[in-house]
Amino acid sequence: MSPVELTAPVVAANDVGEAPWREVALSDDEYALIVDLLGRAPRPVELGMFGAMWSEHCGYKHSRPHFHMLPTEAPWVVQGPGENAGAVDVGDGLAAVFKVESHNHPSAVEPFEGAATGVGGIVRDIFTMGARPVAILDSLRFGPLTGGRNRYLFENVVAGIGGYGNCLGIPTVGGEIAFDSSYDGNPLVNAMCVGVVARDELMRARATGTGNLIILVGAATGRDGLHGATFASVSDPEASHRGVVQVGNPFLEKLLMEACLELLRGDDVVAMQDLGAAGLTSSLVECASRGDVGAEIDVALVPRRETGMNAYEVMLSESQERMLLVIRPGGVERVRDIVERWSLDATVIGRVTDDGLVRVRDGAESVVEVPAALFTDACPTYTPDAAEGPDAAARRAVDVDAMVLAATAGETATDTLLRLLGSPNVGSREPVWSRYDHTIQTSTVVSPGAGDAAVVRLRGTGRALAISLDCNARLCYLDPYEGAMQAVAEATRNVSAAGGRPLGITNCLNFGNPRLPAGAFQLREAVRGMADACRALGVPVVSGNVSLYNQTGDEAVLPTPTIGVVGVLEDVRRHATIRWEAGDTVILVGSDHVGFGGSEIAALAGQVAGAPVPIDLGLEGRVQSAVRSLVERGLVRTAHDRGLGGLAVALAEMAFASDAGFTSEGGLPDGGSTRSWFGEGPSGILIAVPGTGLDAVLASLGDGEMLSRSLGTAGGGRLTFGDRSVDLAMARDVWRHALSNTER
Amino acid sequence: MGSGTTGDHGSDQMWSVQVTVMPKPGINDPQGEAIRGGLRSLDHAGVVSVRAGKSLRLMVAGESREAVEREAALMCDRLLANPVIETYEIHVEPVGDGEGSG
Amino acid sequence: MGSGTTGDHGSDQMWSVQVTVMPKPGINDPQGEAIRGGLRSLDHAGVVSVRAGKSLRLMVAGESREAVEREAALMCDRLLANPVIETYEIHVEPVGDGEGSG
Amino acid sequence: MIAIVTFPGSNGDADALHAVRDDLGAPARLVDYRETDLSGFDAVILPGGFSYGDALRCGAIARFAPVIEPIRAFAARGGPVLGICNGFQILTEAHLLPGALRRNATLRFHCRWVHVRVESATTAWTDTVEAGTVLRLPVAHGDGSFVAGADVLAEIEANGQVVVRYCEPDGTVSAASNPNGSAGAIAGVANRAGNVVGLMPHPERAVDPLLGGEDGRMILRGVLERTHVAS
Ligand SMILES: Nc1ncnc2c1ncn2[C@@H]1O[C@H](COP(=O)(O)OP(=O)(O)O)[C@@H](O)[C@H]1O
Ligand SMILES: [Mg+2]
Repeated sequence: MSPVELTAPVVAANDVGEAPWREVALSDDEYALIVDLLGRAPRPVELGMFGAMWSEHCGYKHSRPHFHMLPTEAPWVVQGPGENAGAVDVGDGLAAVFKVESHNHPSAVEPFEGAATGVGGIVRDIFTMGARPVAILDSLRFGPLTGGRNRYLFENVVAGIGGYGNCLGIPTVGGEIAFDSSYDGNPLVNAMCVGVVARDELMRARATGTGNLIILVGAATGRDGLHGATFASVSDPEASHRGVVQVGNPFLEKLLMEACLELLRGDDVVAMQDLGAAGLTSSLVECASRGDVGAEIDVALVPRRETGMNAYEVMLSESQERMLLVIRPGGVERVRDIVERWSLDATVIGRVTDDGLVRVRDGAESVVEVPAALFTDACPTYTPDAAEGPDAAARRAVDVDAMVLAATAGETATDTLLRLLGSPNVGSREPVWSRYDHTIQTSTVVSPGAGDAAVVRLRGTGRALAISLDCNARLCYLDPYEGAMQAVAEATRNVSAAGGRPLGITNCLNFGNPRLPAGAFQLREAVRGMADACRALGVPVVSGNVSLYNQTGDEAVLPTPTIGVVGVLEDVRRHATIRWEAGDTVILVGSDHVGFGGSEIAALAGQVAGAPVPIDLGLEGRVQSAVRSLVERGLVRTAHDRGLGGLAVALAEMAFASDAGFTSEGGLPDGGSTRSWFGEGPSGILIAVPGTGLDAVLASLGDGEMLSRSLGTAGGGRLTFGDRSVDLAMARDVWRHALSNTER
Repeated sequence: MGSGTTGDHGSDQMWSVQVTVMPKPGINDPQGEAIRGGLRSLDHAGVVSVRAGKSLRLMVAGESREAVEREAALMCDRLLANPVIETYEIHVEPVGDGEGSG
Repeated sequence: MGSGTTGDHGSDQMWSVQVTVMPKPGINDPQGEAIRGGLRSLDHAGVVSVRAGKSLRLMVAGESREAVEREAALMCDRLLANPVIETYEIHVEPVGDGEGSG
Repeated sequence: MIAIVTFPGSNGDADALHAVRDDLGAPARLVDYRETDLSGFDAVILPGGFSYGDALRCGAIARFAPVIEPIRAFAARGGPVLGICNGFQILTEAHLLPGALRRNATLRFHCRWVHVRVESATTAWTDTVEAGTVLRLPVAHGDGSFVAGADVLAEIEANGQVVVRYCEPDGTVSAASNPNGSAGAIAGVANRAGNVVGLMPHPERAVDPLLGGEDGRMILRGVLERTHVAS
């Protein structure tokens, strides 16, 4: 059943009196389509289920039409998009299972619990596939820290992520943080989780086998987050927030995780699905429709935390820490024994049928009887007309060079550097990641702050995973196609710089209102850019998530396609960090083409403007493999990509991590101008090489006709750029307090 | 920032303010559930439910009980309680010679 | 594990038990100090001191107020309060028809 | 054979098992919190984690797990017991060790490497290390501020029950090197007999240079070598 293509949806009128479907954010046309497909009017619980399953969050109504562009295949892909998470083969018979997900709207309402339940949800997506979670990363975006509310959101989101992840005993090993006024009132909280499982033990969420039992395991059901999934689709989350805020219980999730992983070692479990947005509704429907079977449950059997809950509330409750299992009837006792040993309950609530229908009873009364496919495949999609915002071209045409040169006219290079190091978008992230347990599971080889990607060893093998989560949303704002390409390039570059070979990509599309032409344009162009970069760099997309309507009035957030990458290192010992040794020669490998379009220095000078330096994906691929090969062969142990703030900031970050300074020795095209030091641009990686290995490295780079330029020498107690220099310890102090000194 | 009603408290009476902040009814309360489980495993079978919250004891200078009660409510709305998931109760008693009972 | 006094609570009255656990005087209380700092930075200059502790609301079945008070004290001594660093207060009220005020 | 106890919510049990069994080669296995027979074991380790979700107080509920009384008896017989982080908190709640662990002075969870100075080389877990040795170990906790009444503190110091103290890399004790406001910069204490030790730093996370350091071996090796008998 192909999705029905509707024209433009009728925006839900505010008077819901005689149109109950508006209560669940369905448009009049969508309601008419449901009546047509059912051949009758939907009953109340059915309407609630349609409202949840046809929400933007679950139905991907405005994003699904673009997914065909994305490359999802490669010889090492074990599971592509369509399941709870994607999986890639990482050798030694193991698969890495991973995904990134957003919890933006709940975090705007209650930051601690919103972020905490975001971690809980993404971790469940991983162990529901039978994989042991080994790493969490988080990507966070807020309005400027000068605002009291933004500081409150920032502190509590970080506390929530740490509070949940630390309790689960899964190391939080990396991520990113960015600040921009477009995130005022619309923070972005994306959480990524990576797990590991034996390749042939990967569990799917496809209910099969008529008569198999449907079991609910974990927390009791309450009125948490009722309509959580739908409220993310209505443009103003505050106004429509009705549900009770979801409060997470990491202790219960730890028991649930261990119980599920133990259950999956036996063969009683046929399918497993976590309960996330839209709770029991979406997990029951997903299980049934993926397995082309039916499912019949009785909500009266569902254990409840509160009295007087009706069928509607039980089917749509978003209480956390619950799992749906499909098991063979003969396995009930074995399953119950394991679950109860972990102090949990397992309740049989129904069984698998073969008629493709989702049937829900409340005791004797039938309340739902709908073909599963109507909730999933029949969900309408929209491709409203897309057009770039009227001021986008003018924004790209702003003369940022003049703007920056004017702003830095009275400054020396080191004054400019100190200003950048003190900016919240550049300063040290230690105040954040030092609140996350990143040494639990004793496998973190490259910790947060130590390298461009986190490196986590695979115990019992000589291998390791390299993981990164990145996006420069400013470039996507100025040019969604170019920006999304560069987001994929930066995330894969970080993995390559650590010595890893990128295998798969997960992405979270955080965008504004897709019904507006500018929003529709940003979404389509970003997916197109992401697809082209994935294809050119040979890294398929294996999972992802979409969060739209991140908008207040007509100001949308910067279009933010966060890109998570998982790569593999054949030999964990052959990895690179950003630490150099005194005496090392520092070499820039790859492009030295930089500019101020969308740069941090331009933003500090006044606005996010100018055209980003365009990427040559061919060169990007060659630079990544050149540096990866040097690391794999043990010739290089230090590599750091040129990111926000340009070369000078990248060199300073390396110096801080090594407690050894840097002295420039010419080598820059225009003698060390503001542009060459602080300009930003893709496809540039700094490496540091001890004298003994220099010839072999230069020879290797020469063979690959790879542009490389020696910039200077590591060591000493100062950062010296041309004729200007600054004390290392003083500069590091400015950099260390960037996130806190805005606390007025 | 509105200034508190007790700007200058030279001559004011001292008050003991008991603020109790509890999770809203209906909101999941993992702490309370874990404590309930702990008590029942110690054979306190009569314990039907437990809700866990915060207890704050403040010493506040103020002109009158009403002024201090108003200020305490302002403090709860602004900082001490999270209105999204918590409710609060305030109990004010004079301190010093006129110390009320309880 | 000693057995609780309210084993069978079929016919028993339901009681609301308020347990307040506070840090012992003299023991450092970083949470109380942080809250005090926060309130003063919001211009609540009248706040002299803050102590932060736990508030536990239990629903307990029991024959009499005294029996429930005795059991609550036992629960505090064994679990709810750590005598090294905390003190506790208990307040018991009947629930249901005979609901006392306050 | 070493027993590593798993409470509901423990998350450092697997790490302790890998360190003791795989990295240090001593026989060890996980033991459920409902186990009541510890007769076959030479040492007991209570690992890190968030037993019972740290509800009420860290370790407050775990203290009543069935395995605690057998551990008390095992300790009374002089058996070596090591509580790491949450394990240390459980041992204080069970009154097998003096004092209590309260919220960090910064009110925040901290995960980083610290230095500690070995103060007592006579406990079962430090008798192969020289007093004054400085070890570099990772900490990861939110409730690690050691506190006790003035009398108890004085007693602990006088009896040499302070096992390790937070310090600078050169061994000097300073405010800056104290990550959580612990009284006397105390990072670990022992009972009077010296066979029961509690540590906030994680020795099991410091047994492999690939992961940042191996000073944790110096805490674990003493007991493990003595139990490394054919079993
Ligand atoms: N929200 C976060 N959670 C955990 N680690 C983070 C977070 N933000 C940044 N980090 C870590 O801090 C270090 C510096 O961050 P960033 O400046 O983004 O690095 P880079 O410049 O290499 O992209 C990196 O190791 C990154 O993984
Ligand atoms: Mg980054």
